[in-house]
Amino acid sequence: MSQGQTAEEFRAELRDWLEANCPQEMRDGGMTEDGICWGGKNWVFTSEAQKQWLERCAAKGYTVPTWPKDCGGAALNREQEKIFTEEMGRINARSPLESFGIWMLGPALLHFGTQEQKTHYLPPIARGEVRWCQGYSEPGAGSDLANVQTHGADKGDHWLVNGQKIWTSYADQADQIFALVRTDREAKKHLGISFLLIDMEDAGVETRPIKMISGISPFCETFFTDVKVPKANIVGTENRGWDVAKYLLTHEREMISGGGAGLSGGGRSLGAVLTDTLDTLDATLRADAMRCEIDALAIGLTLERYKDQAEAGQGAGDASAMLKYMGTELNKQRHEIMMTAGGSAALEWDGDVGNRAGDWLRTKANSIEGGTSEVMLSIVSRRVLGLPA
Amino acid sequence: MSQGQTAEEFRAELRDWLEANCPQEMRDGGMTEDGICWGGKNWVFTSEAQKQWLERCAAKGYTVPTWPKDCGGAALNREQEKIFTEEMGRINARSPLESFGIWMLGPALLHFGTQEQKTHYLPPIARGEVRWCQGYSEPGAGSDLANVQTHGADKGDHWLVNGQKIWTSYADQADQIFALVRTDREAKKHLGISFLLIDMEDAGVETRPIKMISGISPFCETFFTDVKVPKANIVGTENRGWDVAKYLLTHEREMISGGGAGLSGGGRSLGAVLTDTLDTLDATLRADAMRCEIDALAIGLTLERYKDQAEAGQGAGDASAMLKYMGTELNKQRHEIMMTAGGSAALEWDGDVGNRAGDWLRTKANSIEGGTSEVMLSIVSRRVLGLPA
Amino acid sequence: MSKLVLTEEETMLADMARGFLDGAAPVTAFRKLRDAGETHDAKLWKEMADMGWAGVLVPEDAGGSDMGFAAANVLAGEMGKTLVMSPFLSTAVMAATALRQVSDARAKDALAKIASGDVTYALAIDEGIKHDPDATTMEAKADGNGFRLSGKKTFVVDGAMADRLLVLAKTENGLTLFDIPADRAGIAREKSNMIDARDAAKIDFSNVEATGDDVLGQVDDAMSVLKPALQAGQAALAAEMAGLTAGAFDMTVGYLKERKQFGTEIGRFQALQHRAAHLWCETEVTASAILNAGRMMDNDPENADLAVSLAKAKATSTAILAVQEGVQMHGGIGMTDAFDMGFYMKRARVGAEWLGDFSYHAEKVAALRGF
Amino acid sequence: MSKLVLTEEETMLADMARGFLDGAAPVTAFRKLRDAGETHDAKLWKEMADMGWAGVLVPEDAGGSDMGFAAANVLAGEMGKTLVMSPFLSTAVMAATALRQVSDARAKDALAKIASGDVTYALAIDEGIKHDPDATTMEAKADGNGFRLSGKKTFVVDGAMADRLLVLAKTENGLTLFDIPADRAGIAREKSNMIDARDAAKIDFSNVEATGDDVLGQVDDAMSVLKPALQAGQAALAAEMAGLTAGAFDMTVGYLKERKQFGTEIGRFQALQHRAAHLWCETEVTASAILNAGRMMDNDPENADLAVSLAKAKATSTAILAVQEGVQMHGGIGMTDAFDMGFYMKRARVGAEWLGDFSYHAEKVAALRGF
Repeated sequence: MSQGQTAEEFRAELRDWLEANCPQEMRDGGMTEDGICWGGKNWVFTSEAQKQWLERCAAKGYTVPTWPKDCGGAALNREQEKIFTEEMGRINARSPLESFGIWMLGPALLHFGTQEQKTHYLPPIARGEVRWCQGYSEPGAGSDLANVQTHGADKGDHWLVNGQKIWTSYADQADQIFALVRTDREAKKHLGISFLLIDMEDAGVETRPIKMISGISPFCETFFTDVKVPKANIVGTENRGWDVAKYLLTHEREMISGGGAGLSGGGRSLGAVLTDTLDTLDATLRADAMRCEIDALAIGLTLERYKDQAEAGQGAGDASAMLKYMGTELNKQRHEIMMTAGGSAALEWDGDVGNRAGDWLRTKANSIEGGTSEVMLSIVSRRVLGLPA
Repeated sequence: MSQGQTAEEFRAELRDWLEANCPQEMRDGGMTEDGICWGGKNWVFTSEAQKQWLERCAAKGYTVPTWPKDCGGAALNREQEKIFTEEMGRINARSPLESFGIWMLGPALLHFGTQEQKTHYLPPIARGEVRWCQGYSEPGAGSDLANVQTHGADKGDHWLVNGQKIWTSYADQADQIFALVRTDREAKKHLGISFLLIDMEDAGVETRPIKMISGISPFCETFFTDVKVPKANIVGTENRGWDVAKYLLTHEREMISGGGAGLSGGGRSLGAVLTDTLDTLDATLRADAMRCEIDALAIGLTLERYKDQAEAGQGAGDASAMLKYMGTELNKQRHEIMMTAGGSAALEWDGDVGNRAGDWLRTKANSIEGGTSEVMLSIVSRRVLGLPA
Repeated sequence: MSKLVLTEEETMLADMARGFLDGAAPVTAFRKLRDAGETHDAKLWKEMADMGWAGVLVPEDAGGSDMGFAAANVLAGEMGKTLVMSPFLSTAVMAATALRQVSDARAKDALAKIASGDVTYALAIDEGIKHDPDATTMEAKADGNGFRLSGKKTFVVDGAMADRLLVLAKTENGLTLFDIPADRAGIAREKSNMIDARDAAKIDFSNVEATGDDVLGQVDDAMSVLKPALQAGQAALAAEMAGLTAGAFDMTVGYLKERKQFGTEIGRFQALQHRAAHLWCETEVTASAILNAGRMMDNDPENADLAVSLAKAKATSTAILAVQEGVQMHGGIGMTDAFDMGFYMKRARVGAEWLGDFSYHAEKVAALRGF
Repeated sequence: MSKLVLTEEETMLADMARGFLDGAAPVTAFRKLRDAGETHDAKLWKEMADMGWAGVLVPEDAGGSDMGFAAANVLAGEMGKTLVMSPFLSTAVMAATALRQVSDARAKDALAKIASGDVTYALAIDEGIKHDPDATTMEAKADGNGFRLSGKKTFVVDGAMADRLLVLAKTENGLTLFDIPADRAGIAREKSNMIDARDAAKIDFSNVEATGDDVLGQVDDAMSVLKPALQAGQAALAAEMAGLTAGAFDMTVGYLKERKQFGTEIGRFQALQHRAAHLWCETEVTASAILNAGRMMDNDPENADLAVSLAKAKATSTAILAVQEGVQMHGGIGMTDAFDMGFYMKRARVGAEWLGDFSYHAEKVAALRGF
């Protein structure tokens, strides 16, 4: 695909490529927990097709289609990205790779990283060779993310890091962690934090999964004991890591808002999902499903609108809190409705309607992780509406 | 009816009396704004039947069935009162008399008044001869009811009252007003207020109706300019009027919570009201109606439960805030649903479905007057749940 | 598909409209009309026509500005903010869209008169208390070369003042849409006393004559003309309600910042903050649905059904929430007639009902989404 | 009708139950059973039987304590608070109520065994994913003097451990209820892996023999026996859910008072205060509905339908709200398996579904209220 290509030329070429390269088994749209390819050194492909699909996409830059080419992407513009999403959706293709590297660290490095950091860290992410996790929250801090106690003592060429993180998603399977570390204890809360990159195999890094109510352990506690982190492993400026974190939180919000509910890319109608298991829907269930469907469509359009605005140079800024709040609350509601429609079959772990209960319980974390709904509403209240704090 | 009567004897006797004495025209259950008899010196009966019904009930003490006999009541106990409500409901009888004297001043005098005050003020209320209104709120104070600026200067045998009240219901038609007046400007906010009884015909009392969004003017502004109020006209102790007001607010809450929604005494099913005008209800409308009906029944039972508890000596106390909040929010919702069911006919003032729009707009004040829903929730939060202020 | 951002032209149009309406038609102007019992401001409508608003959907060769549906929605939104009373929706949006479906000289002439502001229209569609064009029972009996119309229509918005009526009636093999003058013999109009203080009428048709020329489009095929018109109206009404929501919301947030109680601004109370923030989120989401409806109608009108019903349903629920919160957060003052919030609440209720209520459009969304 | 206040006896019963359960069956006991994969605590059930709980609805002449439905609800409520695992609902409430409808020696004997804690029961009613006894398709074919039962039942609560089953099946002219031992030839039970860690089973009946003596009540007339039993179960389940709600709510309010963030107790944040207060209001209103259901069943069982469906519907919506708020207000910790709130959320979901969900009972309320 060349810069001079028209949209329709791009679409035709892409369609041909997908037809030739996307394995049949990867055309089930599977975005269940089991269908996702997370990549990383320890990754075990669930099938040869999954491996092939990742490799072929990575070669074209299609795991991170909007990233620059020297960072492993395909440098698609917004219009091409829309076409890419549409064409992937048309054949129901699975995403070739998902990861915190793609969602979180990538955007941070693209914005704050040096050119050297970009070309060093991003291509392995794009190829699914290195899996990252996020180290923000700490025990007891909850929504107060800037309340960072993990400390990095300045030792000249490195920081000596001690402390503990919690809710580090899949830390037990990750190769690297990006973490907020307090590097100046004298400064004000938000001004003494640095954004550091740490290898999970470094001496002194330990991790322990946390079992959740859904029965799985997507989160861990991660402990740092005298871990040496080279000075080069910082993103952005020393003690200004909060800027990076804030920027990333915005990304995370948009991701969580749409991801779970399958809002971008024309997710399946809730009503259609319900009528899979029930012949008729009672008035209250049908009414709930209609309201939820209306909200899902409107929120999905809002995600699109914000992306279009971003391309037009208007960042979402604090309004991303709205996306996060609305998307996650909707997703919780959607799963409540699906549980009701699933009846007694949904009350079993891995019953006749799959792991519906596990998925339902998983959604309860949506409005907590990445900033609670209450924090999102406070952000809107103060920063968007200008109400007094 | 004698003290020794059994419940069934009382019921039989009452049924006979109602059969003989309740005029046919008064058996339409009419609790619309037009059907209510408010009494007072200026009252114009809408029919001879209305007058007869009031007089006959007053003679038996049935306008205030639970009040003592020397105060104009029938001294019914809780069991008899339930039977009274049931039998009135059975023949769909209108209430013979409604007034702020019955709802508000009566309970206050029965609790805080001297024996002389009780026998002086209460019988005329019971007979519908004197109509009272309430002077609590002041301009700008809003929910902060204790923020009383209306001042009573001590002049030995009387107070000289100056100031302004707002939201004085039907003050333009009332004969007397019970008002909160600041009688000690030095004391703390809640400790310098007295509860005074003032004649609306006194020199210096003026009143002006406020037109509401529903098109009617049930409220007024009331102005006091050098009004002389005799020292005898105080309920309770000087400067402790807030105790009386608080006690009355509890009564008001219970009244507002149940009154509008017709919750006590088996109000008509919302669904049945809706199917008067629509053959079938859409899923969302039917679901809303079902939820509202369930809440109405449960809140109605809660009113009953609290009355039963009161008889057993357990006052509702701060929990009355719950009744007020739940009842008024329900009533607003109920009228939203009725507006939807009324379609375009409900969008006209006095259209084919009566004054449904006016009633709907009137309900919007329910969650503001007598303490807003927000104040009610704060009361529950602090005083019932003990959350920190 | 075009992007879900306002174009530069649309932003300019909105700014221009706001500037004009703040001067010519603020809420105080609405109050004056209401107090005087007036339901139409002829001078204002003429000015709007001069600015090209009456002809927003009229082709340029018929003297219109032909700005498209998204632009019409922008104008409707700005009018909504200050409760502007005008025949914009019935005439400039719905009648014009209906007439555009027909390419004959008569229709072109009618469009020209709409664009110039010389003729106003009302749609006489509904007969029962709920919007339901398919349930039409009014008959247009064949009579020689023409028809005789008999029956009753209700909730005809702008029906008391309109010069012409688009009337939906049953003919032998379907429904037919007639375009007739409102003063034709046999038509009796009774103005309803509406809570939003606007024009709506009950209209009685008693053996009213209509010729074949009065038929708009084809006999027995009203919907190919009427359906696009109703969709345009539904989307513009959704936009108006979003404007109304914005108006009520701005008043409310302003009040939260300024009103003091218990010694502090009430906007400092977190419970109110979160409710206001939630409401703002709903308005943002609603805005997307409305923008999308305009884009779909302009670019892919055949497939705009879902977008339009989504917009109307979402705008309705958001507006109802906004006025409820508006009144409650203002407390007693919000309940008084002297304060404007009540106007917003009443208009929101009428807007919620007109051209299909929440349930009506939610059912359409459900059907289009397969349940 | 009796008053809507707890009697002195009921208050004492509640206090006594609380005292016992806090010692014998706190949530930690539930966790232990869950971790061990156990779904029944035989020792605990024996102790409950000794206290008269297993016989709460068994007549005194059959060795029961015969305390009535309101008392059964009190016990269910206390069990709900600490998520007590027991066959109380299936055996002591539903099976006992069914058996009481039949006055023969066999039923009396069965009741005595329930009261003594020697026999447990499960109700094999539902076949589809939603509660719907009327939709029973399982057949009991006449075979000589008896029947042959074939078909599948699902969501049979306590079905894996119960000694006996009450089985609903189609006979020639209606539905019939059978009371048979769970180990009879042809019965295959498969324990389901339930989210609330309790006993529920899928049961396959393959040509299972049943004699005329196994019929509970009359052939073709299951409902006169089953309906009161289901009602008793629905009311007691509503009471259990209200108890569960209270348990979750108390944890949540406690957390609001103790947990600090941004330098202060989170219970100081007004938005959380108002949500907690609203939830408390809902629990109060729910309590009235449950008390009323008990009173109606004890005093006017023929007319208890509305009261029971009201209680189950309201208890369901309140419990769902309570656990949602419980998890959200606890934040991340509330999502961990190590914390108890998740147990409440999962049990609330199962309680919501069992014996008719919100919609099921809302439809019943609507029907009884004329719409």
